[in-house]
Amino acid sequence: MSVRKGLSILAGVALVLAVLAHFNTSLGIAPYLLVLATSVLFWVIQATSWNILSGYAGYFSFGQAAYVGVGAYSVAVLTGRHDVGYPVSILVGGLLGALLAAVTGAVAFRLGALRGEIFALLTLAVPFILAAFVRINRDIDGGLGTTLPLPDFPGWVGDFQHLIFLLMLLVATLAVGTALWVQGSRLGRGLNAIHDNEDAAEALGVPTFRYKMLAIVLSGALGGLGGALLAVRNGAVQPELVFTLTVPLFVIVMSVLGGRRHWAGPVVGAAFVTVLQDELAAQELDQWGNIILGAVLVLFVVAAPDGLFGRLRVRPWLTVGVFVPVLVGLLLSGQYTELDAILYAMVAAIVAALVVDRLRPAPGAVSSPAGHLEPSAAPTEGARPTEPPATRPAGAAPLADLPQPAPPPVPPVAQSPPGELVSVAGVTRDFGGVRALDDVSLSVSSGEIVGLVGPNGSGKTTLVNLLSGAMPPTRGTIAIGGRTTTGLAPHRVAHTGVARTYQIPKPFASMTVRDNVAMAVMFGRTGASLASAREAAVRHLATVRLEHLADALPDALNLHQRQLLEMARAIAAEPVVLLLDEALAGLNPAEIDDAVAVIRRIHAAGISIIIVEHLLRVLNQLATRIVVLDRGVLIADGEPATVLRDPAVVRAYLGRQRA
Amino acid sequence: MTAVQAALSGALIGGLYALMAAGLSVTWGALRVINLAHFGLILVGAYLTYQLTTAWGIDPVLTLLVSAPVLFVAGAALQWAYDRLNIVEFNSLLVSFGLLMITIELTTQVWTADFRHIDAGENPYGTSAVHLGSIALPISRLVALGFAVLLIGGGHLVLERTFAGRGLRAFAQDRTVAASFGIDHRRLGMVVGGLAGVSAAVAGMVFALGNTIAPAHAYEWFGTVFAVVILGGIGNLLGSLFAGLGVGAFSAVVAVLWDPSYEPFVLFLAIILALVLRPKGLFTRRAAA
Amino acid sequence: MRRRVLAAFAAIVMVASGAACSSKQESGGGGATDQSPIVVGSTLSLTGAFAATGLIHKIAGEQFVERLNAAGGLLGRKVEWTILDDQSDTAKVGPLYEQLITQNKVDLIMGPYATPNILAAMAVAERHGYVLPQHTAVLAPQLTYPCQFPAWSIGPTPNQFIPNLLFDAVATLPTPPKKVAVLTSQSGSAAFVTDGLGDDKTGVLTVAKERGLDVVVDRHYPPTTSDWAGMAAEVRDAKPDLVISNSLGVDTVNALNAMKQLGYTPPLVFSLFPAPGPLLGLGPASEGALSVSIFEPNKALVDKVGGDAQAIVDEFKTKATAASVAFPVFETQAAASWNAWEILASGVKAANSVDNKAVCDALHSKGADTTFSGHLAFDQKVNNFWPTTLGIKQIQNGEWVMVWPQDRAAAPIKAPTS
Amino acid sequence: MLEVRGVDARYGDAQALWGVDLEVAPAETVCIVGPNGAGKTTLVQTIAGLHRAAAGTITVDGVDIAALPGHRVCDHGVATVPEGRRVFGHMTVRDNLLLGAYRPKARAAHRETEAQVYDLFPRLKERARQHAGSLSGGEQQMLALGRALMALPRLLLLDEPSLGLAPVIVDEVFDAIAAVTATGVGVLLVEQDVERALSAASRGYLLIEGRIAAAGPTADLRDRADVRERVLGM
Repeated sequence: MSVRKGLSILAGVALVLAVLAHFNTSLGIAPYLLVLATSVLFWVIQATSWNILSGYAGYFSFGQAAYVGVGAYSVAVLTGRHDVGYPVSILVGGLLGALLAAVTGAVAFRLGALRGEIFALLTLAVPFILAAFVRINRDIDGGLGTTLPLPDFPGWVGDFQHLIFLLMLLVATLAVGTALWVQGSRLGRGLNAIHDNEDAAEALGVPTFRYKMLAIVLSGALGGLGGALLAVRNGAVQPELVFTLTVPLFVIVMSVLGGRRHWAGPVVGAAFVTVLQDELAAQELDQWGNIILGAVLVLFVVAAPDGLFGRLRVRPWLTVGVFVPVLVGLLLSGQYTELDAILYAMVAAIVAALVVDRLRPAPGAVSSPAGHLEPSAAPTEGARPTEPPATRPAGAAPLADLPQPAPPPVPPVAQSPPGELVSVAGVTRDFGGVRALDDVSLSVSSGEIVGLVGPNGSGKTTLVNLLSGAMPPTRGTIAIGGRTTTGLAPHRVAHTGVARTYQIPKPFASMTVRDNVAMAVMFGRTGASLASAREAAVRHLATVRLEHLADALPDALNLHQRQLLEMARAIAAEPVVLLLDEALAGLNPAEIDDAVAVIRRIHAAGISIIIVEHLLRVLNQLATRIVVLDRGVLIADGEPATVLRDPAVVRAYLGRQRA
Repeated sequence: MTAVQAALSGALIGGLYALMAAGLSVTWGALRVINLAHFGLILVGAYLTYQLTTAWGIDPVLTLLVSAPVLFVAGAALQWAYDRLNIVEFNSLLVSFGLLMITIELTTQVWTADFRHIDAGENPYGTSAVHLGSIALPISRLVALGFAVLLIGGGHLVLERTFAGRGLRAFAQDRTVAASFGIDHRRLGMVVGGLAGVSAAVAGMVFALGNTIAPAHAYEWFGTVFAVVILGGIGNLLGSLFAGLGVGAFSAVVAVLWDPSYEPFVLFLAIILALVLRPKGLFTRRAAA
Repeated sequence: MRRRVLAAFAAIVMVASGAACSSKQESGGGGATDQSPIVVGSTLSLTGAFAATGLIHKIAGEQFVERLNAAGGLLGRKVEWTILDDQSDTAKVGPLYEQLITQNKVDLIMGPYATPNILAAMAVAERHGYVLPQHTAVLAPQLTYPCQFPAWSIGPTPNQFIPNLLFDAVATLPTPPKKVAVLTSQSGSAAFVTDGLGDDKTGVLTVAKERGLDVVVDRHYPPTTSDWAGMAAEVRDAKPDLVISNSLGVDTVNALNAMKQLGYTPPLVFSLFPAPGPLLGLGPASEGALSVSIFEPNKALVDKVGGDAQAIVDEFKTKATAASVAFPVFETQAAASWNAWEILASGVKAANSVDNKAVCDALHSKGADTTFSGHLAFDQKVNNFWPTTLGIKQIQNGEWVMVWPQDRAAAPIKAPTS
Repeated sequence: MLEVRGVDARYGDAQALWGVDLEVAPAETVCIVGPNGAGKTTLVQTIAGLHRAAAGTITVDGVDIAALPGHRVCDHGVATVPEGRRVFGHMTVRDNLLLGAYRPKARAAHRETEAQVYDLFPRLKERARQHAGSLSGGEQQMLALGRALMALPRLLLLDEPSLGLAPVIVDEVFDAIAAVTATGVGVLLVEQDVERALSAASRGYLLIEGRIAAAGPTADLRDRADVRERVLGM
């Protein structure tokens, strides 16, 4: 489904809801359903807002209350105290939410280390600070709270409840539409990649900082707008109302319960939790209400750890097939109110989906064998359920026995002028007190394959990290194709034509092999659309002969296949220079020969290569030059044969085994 | 002088923050479970102390003889359940939030939502103090610090010096390899969960010594305790002790020198600053990568 | 796949709405006859932070409804009370009142507990034109809805009234206090007594200065404060004659504890809105502490009120004890609850109808009769706040005793013992 | 000492090992070679108890350990040096070694064993108080070996000991393996550097698609056509 189609369906649904609400009296819809729907929409806004950053990009935030509070207090101060009109103050609420998010993001994302729980604590602190600020500042309300006047609105709207419903619906549609659009856009793909592996994403050319900033600002703006509407709905604002921990806790509960990787997850979660809570409150259960809510939460998270929506989506007909008859049945029985019926039907549908899921796991929902070593040694048979059997040579290891069709040539790269391609001048890199690289100078011309060798800890990987921009040198400069890359963000370095692989493969675990490669095409120098990137991806997969696994998830690949995937992803960025960091480690000789052939094909397409490798047999075959590092110092640079006879190299690196 | 008094009192109450944080920190660090239900255990610990003290006239500190075993079992049972159901990290946050809600409501059923307070007659620690010149060190806070040092220091020694401690640290880093050397993660996890329960019993007891108790308190502890856990470094016991003392003293001094209303403002700004400067926690040793 | 799900969603919406239409028509038929009960709806904080006091209002309200029905109900109809739990969450109050009015179709409503919740309920009441009797909102200037009726009047300008009341009371002591320490919770219902509200900056601080008192400590603390040692140390070192704790709940208890731990007991303490039980639990440390009250079940006061007062007070005690309320005494909170119910009942009787507009008008024109606060007349110019009956109470021999003003006191105010 | 008979292993529906038979005698180094994805690591994990065998028996000195959970297998004298070394980077070198002696029997003798390990790898003694994470790759491999030796194993499972190491270091590692074998320990070696593996071991097994395709003395294996084609790439 295209994003455009999704958006138009969303708009249609919103329109239907608006019409139903407008004519609720004549349609016989209880006014209270409107009230409840308004609550649901508020939580849909907040859960969706949270999900754009925390679900898509994986940056778990505890700070949702900050946006709600800023939005609500914008209305409280401007409308409640300074008689500014509601439309202006609501918009200001959204703007200030965005501004607050931008500041938070600028602090958090500038520092790469503020991830995971550290980011969560940072965001947890923000509402505390804002609440204290409101209480200190008597020009806001000093913590006393502010009451708001009843808004003026045209008569055709209906009564206040219609007004607030329509406003919430508008913002909720905006929020869900934004989430839907983001999910289908480059931004969404990028955020997904950040979620799976931020470093690899950046190295492939994803502007991670900009994307995270965009996500957090969208999240802040939507959260702020929702908070502003909360103030309008409640008619009064106090710090305890908005800057409370229950906001982030419930938002997290809703999004995670619903499912975080899809825009509809938070919508499902918000609707379910809000209706359930409301129903429990209406039953006059006192404490038992919260106990039931807690128990339902525990049960559903245990039963569907990756979110309810995922389970419902796998079996849409089962879901609808249970929901509708139960709903209709309960309503016709006359024993239940509409709300009871809706809730029980929702529960029935969820339980049905979960139970069926337990009995007969749906395809695509294979859980990885938890508690074991990563299944890199997973068998080649099975475990790739999405792959149609016909394309797999039965009973054969995928690589060794493949008939050898002429592999398609790597698309030629726009040849850079011959001459110096990579220039490293006087580069030093310190980690704390340890000098990992000491005044290294190196130059690579186009067309070369340079082997980088040295004992463990000699600085090879550090040099690769400096070349790819993953870290800046302490001193010295690096230039690619005559352009200085020192100080550029890694994705900018990638766009100058540098691609890399990782010693330990870092695939995007939630994407298929094809999409892993498509990411590199999308965010590479040419910046293709997803559709054309997927086509190109298949070509690159063919280069490394992984095309038969295009639909598999990386988890199902063995080590060799993962390393080939790394290479496919790297060449998909259409680099001029490719950095291979121990791309052959752990392969047996037959596989190494296969990988060497791949590397040669890549080189033949005009891509220069710097390869870190311990296997001298391979380097002897491949490299035009060998550079040796020892304890951060460049000790040899030249023809392979010459270098490997150098006594210093033999002493430091080769030992008794000669090439 | 007032500031010195405040800083000292604050640092002492930091012992309570550290006690509350220690159990949360160690289960998070070692077992990868963010156990919000820990706050519920602390609450139950406080109520058990209240109940035993007011009903039977037992010395509040001695109530640990009952509450510590009870909460050991509770903590171990929680860990058993998390492990059985394979619930880690953020899903554990949700599940334990559900359990926290249930715990809070159950304590409300038993003890009502009223504020409960151990009356002066039954609480010899409540209002007495050690006087050093014009500085007074309240006994209840000295108890807090004493238990914090004892429990956290002891825990630290166990982690550093014993085979079980090494086993736990190894398990925290790589459970598969640890298992291959004979570390039974189920049993060790339950022991750790149980000990976290014991720390909750102690924290609850200390809290009940010097404060009124109400079920809603469990939520109020979140901000400070999470700050202490993360500032100290997740899983770092000594770190949580120092972070607890630091947060206590720092907020008390801000309150006296400026105004109590600025305390959360300054404290949480300082926490953000600390995270920006030392994102791995203030008290984490710089381990070479 | 997505398309199918979206289609399913749309289908759900359509079916749900269709079903809603059909079922609605069945239930809409039964109109109210004269024999059907009058339903009053409200939320109370039965769980969460306000639950302790919420329970008191629940018991008092149920007791009132029981007595009312035993005496034949209202307009010859039984009265039913629907209580929903707002979980002490202000955000839930509004939607729950909307639910009561639009779904449960209650005839009348009663206010929830605590100022922020009452403000939230008032917004809904105003939208639907319902009469809102409320027991405990003290932020008088913000309660602007004309059909809101306070049951606990602390006057239209409590920020002026309370300091003056307090200072008048302590001025009668043999050695009136000269140095005061003021601790203020930054919450909606307490801070304005210290600092004033909006443009009116009158409060404890300004009144103290006018009267020539020396404010030696002035500290504001957030409602989330848990460590009182710093403030305690400051108060101790400033040696005030009177500590004014403009606080809620157990703040004063915690502050006094912290002072005690530093080896200090202030000579005289005033606590604005304490939770009644815990302060008594401090034993000798709280002897002589002052607070505000509209009613205490002191014998002198109960006798003065006369009528059913003693029976009401006793019955409440039995019910509250059974519900294991920590401090089962019919004092200010319960009396305010009783007042609120009597306001509602008076209005309905005077209007001879449950039409909210009529009830509101009747209350404006005729006022209400209450057991514990006498006849109330509501002045719309001051947000219906009636002349306050607020007094000062003091802990004497472990019991709260009304001590000021003299004409309503059960005993004279006592000087600090030290 | 080690006898594996008819072992199957599965990941969910997917079968990874099919009726594997092998044995290792004391003081013998046995290698397993085969293409990536053949199931070598699964086999090591199954023997180590980290993956449950779906069928078959695994006996160590006559005791069937196939059904034991991972943490009980080491009680029977089986120690593992996992692929990628996997030392505990945040613990000191000494703590890593002591962890190896976790099980009660090894714990009782940990002082003597520690001294023996330091004799074998003097560099570990120099670095005893350093964090393991700060060691070079070669040193980490020594540590992983030393850690396994602390468990007083009779059978040592080595998974890819040369992975990512400089040739000069690999020499040292294989010298150490030889020294360990000489003390009477049986070694089961999985190694991608097939030449090295075949020269270090006396016997070997060729594992292809989860089945033992060939077995015998390494000198014979080297000459087999399927070994040359499938793993040596000749």
